[in-house]
Amino acid sequence: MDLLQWLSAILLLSGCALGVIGGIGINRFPDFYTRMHAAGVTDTLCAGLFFGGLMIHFGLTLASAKLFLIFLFMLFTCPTSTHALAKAARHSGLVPWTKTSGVEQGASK
Amino acid sequence: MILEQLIDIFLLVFLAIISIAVLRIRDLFTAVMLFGIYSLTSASLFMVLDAADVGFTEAAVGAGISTILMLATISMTGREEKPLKKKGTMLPLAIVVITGATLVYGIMDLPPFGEPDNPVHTHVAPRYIEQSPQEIDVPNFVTAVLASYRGYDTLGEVVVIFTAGVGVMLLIGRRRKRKEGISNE
Amino acid sequence: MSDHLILRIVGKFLIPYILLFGLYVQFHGDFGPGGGFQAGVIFASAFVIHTLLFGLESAERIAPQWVLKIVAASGVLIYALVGVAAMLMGGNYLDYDFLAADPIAGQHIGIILVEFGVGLTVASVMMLLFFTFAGRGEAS
Amino acid sequence: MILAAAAIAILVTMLLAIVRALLGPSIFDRMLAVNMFGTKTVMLISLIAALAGRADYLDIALVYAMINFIAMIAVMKYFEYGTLGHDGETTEE
Amino acid sequence: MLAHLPVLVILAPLLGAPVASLLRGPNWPWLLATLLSWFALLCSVLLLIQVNAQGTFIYTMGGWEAPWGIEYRIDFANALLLVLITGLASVVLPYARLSVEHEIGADRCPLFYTALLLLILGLCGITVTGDAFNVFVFLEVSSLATYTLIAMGKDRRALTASFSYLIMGTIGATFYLIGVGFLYVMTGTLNMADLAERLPAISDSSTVRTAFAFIVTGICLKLALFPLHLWLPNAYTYSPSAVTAFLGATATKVAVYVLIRFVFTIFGVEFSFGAEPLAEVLVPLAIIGLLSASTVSIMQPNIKRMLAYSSVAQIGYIVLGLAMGTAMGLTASLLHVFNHGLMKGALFMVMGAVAYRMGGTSIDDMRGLAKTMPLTFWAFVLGGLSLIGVPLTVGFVSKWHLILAALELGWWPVVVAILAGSMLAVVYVGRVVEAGFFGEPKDATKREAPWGLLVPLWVLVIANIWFGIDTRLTVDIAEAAAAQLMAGGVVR
Amino acid sequence: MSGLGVWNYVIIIFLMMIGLYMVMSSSNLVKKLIGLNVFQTSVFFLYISFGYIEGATGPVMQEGASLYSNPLPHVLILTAIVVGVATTAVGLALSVRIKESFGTIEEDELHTMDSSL
Repeated sequence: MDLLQWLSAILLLSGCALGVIGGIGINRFPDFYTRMHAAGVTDTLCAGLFFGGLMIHFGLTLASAKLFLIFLFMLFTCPTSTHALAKAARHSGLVPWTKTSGVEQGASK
Repeated sequence: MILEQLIDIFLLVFLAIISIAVLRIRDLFTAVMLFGIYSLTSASLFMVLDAADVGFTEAAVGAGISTILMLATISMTGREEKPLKKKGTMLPLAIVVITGATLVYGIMDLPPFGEPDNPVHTHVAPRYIEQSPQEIDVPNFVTAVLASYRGYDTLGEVVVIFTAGVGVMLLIGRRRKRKEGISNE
Repeated sequence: MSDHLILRIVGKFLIPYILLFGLYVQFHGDFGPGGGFQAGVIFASAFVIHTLLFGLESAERIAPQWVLKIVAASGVLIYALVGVAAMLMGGNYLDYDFLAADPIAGQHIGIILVEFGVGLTVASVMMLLFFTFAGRGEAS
Repeated sequence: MILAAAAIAILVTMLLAIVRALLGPSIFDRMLAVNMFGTKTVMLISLIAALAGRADYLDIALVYAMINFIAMIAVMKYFEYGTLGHDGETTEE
Repeated sequence: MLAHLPVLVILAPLLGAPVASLLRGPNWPWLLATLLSWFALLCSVLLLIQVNAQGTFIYTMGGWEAPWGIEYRIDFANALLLVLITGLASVVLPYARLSVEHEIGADRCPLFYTALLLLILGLCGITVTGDAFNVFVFLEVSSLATYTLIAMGKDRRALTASFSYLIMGTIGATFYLIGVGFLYVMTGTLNMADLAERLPAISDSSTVRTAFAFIVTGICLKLALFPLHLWLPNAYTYSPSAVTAFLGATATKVAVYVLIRFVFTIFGVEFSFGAEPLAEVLVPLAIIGLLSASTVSIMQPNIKRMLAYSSVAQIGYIVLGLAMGTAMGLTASLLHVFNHGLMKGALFMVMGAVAYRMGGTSIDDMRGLAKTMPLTFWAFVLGGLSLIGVPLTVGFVSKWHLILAALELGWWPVVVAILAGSMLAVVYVGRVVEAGFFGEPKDATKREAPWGLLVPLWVLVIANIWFGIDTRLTVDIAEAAAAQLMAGGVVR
Repeated sequence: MSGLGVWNYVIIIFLMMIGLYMVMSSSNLVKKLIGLNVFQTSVFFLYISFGYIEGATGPVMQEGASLYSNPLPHVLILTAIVVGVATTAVGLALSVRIKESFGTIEEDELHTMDSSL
């Protein structure tokens, strides 16, 4: 394997690893807002690494351009929707979890 | 490739999980959302099985339009489903079991999954792949079949969509009034 | 959705690109996945985004119902009339071979026209469906 | 090989997202999980494109990303305003 | 242009529908639809003549020959059905103008006529095509139009009726789709003639048997065979009069046609009746259906509902005929498809006229009708006699053939059941006639229905008598069609 | 049939039956329509599985590819998806109307209302 392939593999796998971590995160964190970190933060970076890896995999072709477009699209839309979601949740009166408020509290809705 | 078939099975299991969840959930809003991811997953399944055009359409229609129309509907009809009455569940279950058993019986003699010499792949389809470059010269065989060989079917499809538009407008369309200012009925 | 300012701005920024992508899918359908139907839905979904972000009134100012009705009907008519044209030029119904001197060119013309008709009808009907449902929700 | 590993990782993530979507408990948790599931689908499709060696499948990944976004907005709009056609200039209702 | 006849039948409603949706006011779309339906009738009569003269008519769509493209394959059976559909459309549409404006409201007329044209298009499309999947597409065109049209009824129960039809109809169509899929995977083709050719070689497999079961069940849902008929009575009762008249006369008949096409042409007689127990399943269901539905219809206070149940019973006769699996039975079945279309069309149109004047269709509204609306009432009497099967009406012709077919097989109990069904028909028709003659009019000031309703109505009633006396035309065609179908699909 | 192929069909049938059960047992009309969609979608899987060829690529012409999967099921299912969404739209419109005139979209309650009329 040459260098580019190594690079591609590293990017892909680290992206995927981040994805899995995010997946574990949304299951392990105690309430909605903390889960949102797991999902929102990993999603964008994971997509970035992943598409970077794929772009190297495809080489300098039209496919890479398309991948870049998808990446751009997700770069814009993912944080936007996460932001809007957080705002909507706050709006509806979902209270963030704190250590003092004890166990699972997300079920206010 | 074995990997493709593995992804195929994985996605089908996801679909089964999601559909059971949709069946059990009382909150229609959640049900509609889950239906959205059901459609997305099924679209990926179509992709895995090499049906790119179908995956395209299913994503745009099932996950997009259908979900949004369902959301619009439950915004008018309310989101709680009342719990089931006990009495009515036996007959559907019986029908479903019988139908399912018939289908399982039916797949026993099916040609093997994914073999290139199945009758489906040897009788009509080869012509589309072998002759269409000379007859139609469109690289996408699906488009060639859709628009030319079976163009009449597609005409029917357009008419179906048109019929749906006419039907929905007849049923819940706003009566003709001034367009400006959104006349509330 | 005025308190979702970011959503509005991002959405507004994306709409023209989605329309462009719809056109690409419409005319690239011969070469890759896609075609009139998918393009119509994508085209319509740009309007759906607009409606969601800026309200039905604003969207209907851009695409009034009577226009959509005409477009929907004309899409079906285009498809049907391509067939009639082939019939008048001596072929069977929908036989695009007769649309031009060269059969292959005829097929190309036929497929492009037909897909265009599909795209028109699907886009306008999808918009009509969404506007009708959303409008009913507003009224009640 | 790498692609296969990546595919399995994505599938596992999808499964985890489904679990959260089913568990809830609040509606926002579900929305979050659905959103995450959507992005993972986009990645899966891109991966399938790489596996099949077909660049034209990437168009479809783009559509998925778009649909995911639209569905997200629609869900949010439904949740905050109760209707989809509202112009949203006013929040009360 | 003669070579394009079958396409012209389809093209008339196909081009008419979008244009009608753009017109304004109640009259222009109506005029367009009426003229087009007459044109379609003309074409289909010419087509029947042509089929009679030259045999099966094959028309390839887009010039692609059969298994690769979609073809029209028109023999006697389709041609007969086509004449029935377009004929009834040409009678119902003139009738529709007054009743639709009365029941729907002028502002929704353009879209209403669009939907009606689409319904005609769907039904004709199912009838002419020679492709199994194409049937599904046009089935859905007609079904979607039907759901909408039924929901246009004034009574709010029209909505629930339409919804339950939507659910049942879609399940039926999906079953059909599953069946066609199984056939496709075994043969690799969707063309009916090609299927008929390739099926015998592989018919002894569980997949083909399952396909058969699913297709028959799916179509039986659509044609409202006895245990699957639950959607029909409400749908016919609450939909607008003109729609009921058209649907009652044609929709289920087209489904019967599809069943006949699959059972006889595609699967073939040996498979359907030899390898599969089709007769053993369908005959009891048909008999139970015709007796129970006739009995139920006696108890209905709403006459439209009574006629709807009677339709279920008549479906029983039709299915009984085809389930015999003989040429005689099939002839009787096809005859009854045609004849029942004529009589039910006439009877439902009578109910439309009654609803127009009296505002309802219950038996109370029929009381004393002989005095207030004699022409309408006599039309009902003649239609009712035809329904019973009195000689010199069309009803007699088909029942007579059905009894002959049963006798040929030596099925005595079946003959008894047919006669019992007729006796029940005497009771339920007699009840209404009695009310009309001897009852006191609910409102003696009501006058005869307007000519716009009476003329189309009487055209159908006269057709009922005409084809009852001059049986050559219908019987000859039905016999020829039955002979063709029995011989399998590959007859030229 | 290879092991995975059988599972493919079995799960598809399972999905179909869940959809069918949802249509018949749910009392809520919107839920019924969701069930109908699930049912139809699984039939689409069935068709697409028929058209799949192991090791083939999608039916769009490509340099170097010789084995393409069968385009015909794809075309049929494209049409069927459109038909499905059309049916869904009409069904949803009907349920909106039913809600407006009956005040409920629960089938049990609709039945009791019907008989009381």
